[in-house]
Amino acid sequence: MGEILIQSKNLKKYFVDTGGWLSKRKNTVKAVDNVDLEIYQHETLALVGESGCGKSTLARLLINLLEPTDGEVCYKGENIFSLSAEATKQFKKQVQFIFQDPYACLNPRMKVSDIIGEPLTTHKLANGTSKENRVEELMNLVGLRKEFMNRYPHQFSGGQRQRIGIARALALNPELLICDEPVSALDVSIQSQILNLLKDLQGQFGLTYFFISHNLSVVRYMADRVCVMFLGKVVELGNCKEIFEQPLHPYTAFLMNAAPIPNPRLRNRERLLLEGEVPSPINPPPGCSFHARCPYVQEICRVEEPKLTDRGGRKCACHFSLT
Amino acid sequence: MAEYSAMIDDHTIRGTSTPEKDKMLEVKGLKTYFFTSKGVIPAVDDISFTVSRGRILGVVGESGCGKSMTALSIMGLVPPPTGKIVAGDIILDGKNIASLTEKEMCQIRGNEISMVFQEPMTSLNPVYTVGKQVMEAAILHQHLSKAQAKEKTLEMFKLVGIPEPKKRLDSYPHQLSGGLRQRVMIAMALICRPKLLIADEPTTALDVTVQAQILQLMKKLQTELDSAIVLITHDMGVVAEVCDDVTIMYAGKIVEQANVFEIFDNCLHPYTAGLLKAMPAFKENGERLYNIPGMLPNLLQLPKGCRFYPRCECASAICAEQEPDLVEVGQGHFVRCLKYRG
Amino acid sequence: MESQQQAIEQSQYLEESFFAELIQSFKQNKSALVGSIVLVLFISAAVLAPFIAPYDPYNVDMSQQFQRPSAQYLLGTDMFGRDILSRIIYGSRISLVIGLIPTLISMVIGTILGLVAGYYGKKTDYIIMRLADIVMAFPSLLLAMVVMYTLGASLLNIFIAISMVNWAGTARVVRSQTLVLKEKEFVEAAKIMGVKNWVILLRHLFPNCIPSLLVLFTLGIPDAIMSEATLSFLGVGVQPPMASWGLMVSTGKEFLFMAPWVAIVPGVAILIVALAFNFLGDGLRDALDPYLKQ
Amino acid sequence: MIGFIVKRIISSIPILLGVTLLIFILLHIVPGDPVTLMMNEHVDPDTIVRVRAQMHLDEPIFVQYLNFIWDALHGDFGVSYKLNRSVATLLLDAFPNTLLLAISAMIFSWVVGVPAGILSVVKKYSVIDYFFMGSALMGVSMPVFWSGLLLQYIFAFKLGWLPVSGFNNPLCLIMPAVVLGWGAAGTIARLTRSSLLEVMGNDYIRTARAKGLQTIAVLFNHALKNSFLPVVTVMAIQVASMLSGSVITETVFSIPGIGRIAVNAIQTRDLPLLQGSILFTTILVILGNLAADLLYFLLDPRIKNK
Repeated sequence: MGEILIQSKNLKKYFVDTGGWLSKRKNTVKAVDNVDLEIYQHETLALVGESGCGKSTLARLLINLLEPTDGEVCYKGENIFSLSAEATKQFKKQVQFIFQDPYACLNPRMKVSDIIGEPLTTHKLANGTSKENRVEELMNLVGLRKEFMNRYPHQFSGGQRQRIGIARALALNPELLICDEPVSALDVSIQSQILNLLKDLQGQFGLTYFFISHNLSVVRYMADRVCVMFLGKVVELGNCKEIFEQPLHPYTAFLMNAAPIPNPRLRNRERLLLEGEVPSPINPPPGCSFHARCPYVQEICRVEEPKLTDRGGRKCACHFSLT
Repeated sequence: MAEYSAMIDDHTIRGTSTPEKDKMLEVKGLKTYFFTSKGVIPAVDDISFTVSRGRILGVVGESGCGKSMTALSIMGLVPPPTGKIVAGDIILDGKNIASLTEKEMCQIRGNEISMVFQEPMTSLNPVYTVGKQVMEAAILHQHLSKAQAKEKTLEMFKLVGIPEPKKRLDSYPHQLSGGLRQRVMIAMALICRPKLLIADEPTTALDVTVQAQILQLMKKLQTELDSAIVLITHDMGVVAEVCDDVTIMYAGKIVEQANVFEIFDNCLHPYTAGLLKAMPAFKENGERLYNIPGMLPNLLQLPKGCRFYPRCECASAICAEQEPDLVEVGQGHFVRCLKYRG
Repeated sequence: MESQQQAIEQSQYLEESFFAELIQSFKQNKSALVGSIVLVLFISAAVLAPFIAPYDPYNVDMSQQFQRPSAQYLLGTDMFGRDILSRIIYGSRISLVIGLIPTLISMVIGTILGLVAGYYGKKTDYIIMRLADIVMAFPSLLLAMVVMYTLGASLLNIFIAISMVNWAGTARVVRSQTLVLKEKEFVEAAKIMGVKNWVILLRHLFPNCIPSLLVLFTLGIPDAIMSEATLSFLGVGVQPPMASWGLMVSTGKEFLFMAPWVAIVPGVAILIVALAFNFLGDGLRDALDPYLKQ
Repeated sequence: MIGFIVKRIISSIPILLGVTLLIFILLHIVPGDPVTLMMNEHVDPDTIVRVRAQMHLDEPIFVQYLNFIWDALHGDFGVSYKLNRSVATLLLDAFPNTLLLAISAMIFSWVVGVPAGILSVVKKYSVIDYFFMGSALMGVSMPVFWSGLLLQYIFAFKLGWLPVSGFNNPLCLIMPAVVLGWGAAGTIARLTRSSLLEVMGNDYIRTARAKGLQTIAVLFNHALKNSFLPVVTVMAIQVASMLSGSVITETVFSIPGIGRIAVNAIQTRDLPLLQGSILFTTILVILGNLAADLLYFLLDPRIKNK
């Protein structure tokens, strides 16, 4: 494993809704609660979890799009929230983002060449012919024909739009790409094209991916390491293969178990299904956040919050262990 | 932890031949076109299939392949004025419902056929309680009194596994989670014990753990209610979990049709094969995924010949010229590809 | 294989540009087409007034007082024997100017304030929106009347009065659009790249507001024309002897039962022009619908 | 619920203060001295100074404003320069007339506008639809003062069915109410139509149809309540435009209401009267907006249960 590229330390993001003045209500959503995470150079770290678990918030904290309530994010050892203006500019060149919705992530009023070229003009790296050349190069890289340069986003299909988004993200030669559900809005046949493209680009440029997805088979295919989140907390973190084959945290196990398997002969397998719904992240109960749904719950789980501890090369936040 | 038992349960593999009396729904040569200012869009183009009592048919395809429009055509809900069913028979339990008037169709909808939609968040009316919305169908079709309908709704809520069903009757949709709303939708669809249930991507908008619950519920209800289910999905994983028969659609046409084991073990159409090969679930990390090159064709400008040929790896010159027919290659296994024309 | 693929890719999603689509949709919308034609006539009348008006609009000739519409005076004459048609043609200049300039001014003010309020939020938003609330809470006609009362009746003051009242509506619409747009991922993408805030406002948010601004502008013009006519009718707008349509109705109302055409005809002019703008605005709204809802 | 109402009322206060301040500033930057305007030209300067002091016009403008607010809170809006009567009495005398006119116009606009909008949806793209939408657009495009004159000419002069003007029998109310309500009816009809059409495109409408409800039942049971939210808001805001629009209607039909007082006050440069009548109308408008919010709150359970 390479060097640590980016690292979060005790990172917290709470959203407080006081309901305005004259209201006694005070809701705190602990979207990201005390997350310690490191991403190594050239690896793909996948983040899985269900809706509302704080995946997107965490991604937006890592890229300095949101201010944390507490904690820090260190990029190459420096806290990104206390950088000078110049250093922030450098940071913004090195970390880029790929969005979930290929329709909302491109400005419908801009031409493709302007969309892909915007990072270049913003950082004054190219203009005129040099910009055009670079845009052509990038379009070629992601498999778009350069004749499409003067078209508007609505003239493209979902998959092509996602390619435009990737080209834009690559324009500044970043080191880290944060991919927020990059294929979940795409059709199956297009999904595989984009996943292959992402793999190719990683090999070609030595990129590091922080890959967010709720699709477990995509994660299994893409990731080196996996991080499982539940209600704003990391519950398990470790090598992808190990986590899939031998989950330690009960929530991870349920998650893996719930995913449909594309083999009709396995349909009557014995499976454990979680009861109830994904709990609301508003005012979570004390103790382990999973205790209300956990079938192995013990007294201690209701009182004491489990720490994320090392379990033979992996980390797990459970008072017990499934093995 | 749960071991995946690779056992084949005998009773899950049922015969493929369908006795006439068990045919619940038969769609024959259905064509639904959209007449827009830019041209005619053949959204559903000559679709035929059969669903039997107690079985789940999976209709699979990517966005724009016409699977949802097939469902709406069966329901008689093709959006006017541009959309129109131009040909075909829809035979429900021996009665052709394609020729019914709107008024007659209203007595079938929600009563003999009902439907569950993809977005549980937007499919319930935000200004009425869910109890009221579920009761409505029972009052309409079974002419129950309000109290009886309420009783029945409560019963349905219990059946679909809604916790605290009594309290939930008076909840508004925004007070429920996505999973609960989808259960409400299912209760609403099943309250009149329909002969046919159409579920259009019922789990796509839900989380994985909730999706598993809903699929489990559908399987349970299918055995209990003995109705036929058409499940529309893009996810082969979901198909493998619950469907008995599978119909694969591409650009408005059926390209392959067989029972679920045939599809997974022995698929014949290059598109079906491509769909399966493109799934990352079958690949180890590091292996390259299979790509179906290109993208879905524009239905306004369909290629001559086979609709899949521009993306097909096995295409030969004739594929660009001649449109293949759907032919039966094995018992109950149909393929639309010139490779198999006999 | 490769060429086949290119063939589909090129044929697909080749929709026309924004304006080509607009024209296409206008061709199918007859009322919008009629509206546009009427407006072209109206604008040419205003521009070419001295060349097409049959008489001098200010020429008093008491011998020709209250002539019914005839071949000589197509729309009759008023109490001073002035030709009503000529006065209407000259009056179109006032209506055109009043329709365009204050609407434009209030759109510019409203757009800037709406963008800023929506994008920066918090206190800025609060202050701007309360100001808009205050203006909106005013009965707009009374506010305009007060402005005219204070500053005196003149064309410039009508501009001020109408602009002061109308910016708030635009600001509200632009703000609510900005609130939706700024949550869009393309704005996030720009922030991630390090694009400056004012560049985001200018390059990403403003262009996406243009379709609704276009609709607002078209529908704001007849409102402004109507406001001027109303103010003039009440005697606090354009002053005689200038030919304003509202003023013509006002002076004609004294002779309503004797010579109805004096009061009725200028009103028909207002109605036709307002109707034409409304047709056009509705047509634009329908045509731009996909852009308004994105 | 009560908390919500209290909150809304409290949040109207800054608006009211802003409005009064704006009126006050606007009216007090008038060139020329109100007292000179009010008095005869031949009054000796001493009297002018005395009257100025009596009316507190010699104090700084901010103090004048505070005085004005303080008095207004006690129901004292000053004395009219020209009519020499308390502004409050003048307004209270005129208010019932304006209210009667506005209510009749409102009833007219609802009774005509809402069914027209619904019918246009039921018979979408038919002759009925085009007729209603055409008339609605006419209503929006017609200047009130002109349509008033037109009706007077046709129904009073030519046909002799209705009195030309005045306010002494119920027949007098018909024309002003129609004139004032027509534009509002047009807006309501157009909004009802577009809002209904938009709601009809929602997923839950498809659900209702899938349940087997007929189109009419879907429209009335499922779409109407939802589509009414924006319509109700606009209706309440229209109360405002009717109260200010009544200025013209009252002028054309010689109805002794608030609007005519305001116009007279402007024409005679009667400052306290103008100030009072605008403030009065504005309060009514703010109350209208408040009512809209409350109605919205009652109709939409998503807000109520938040």
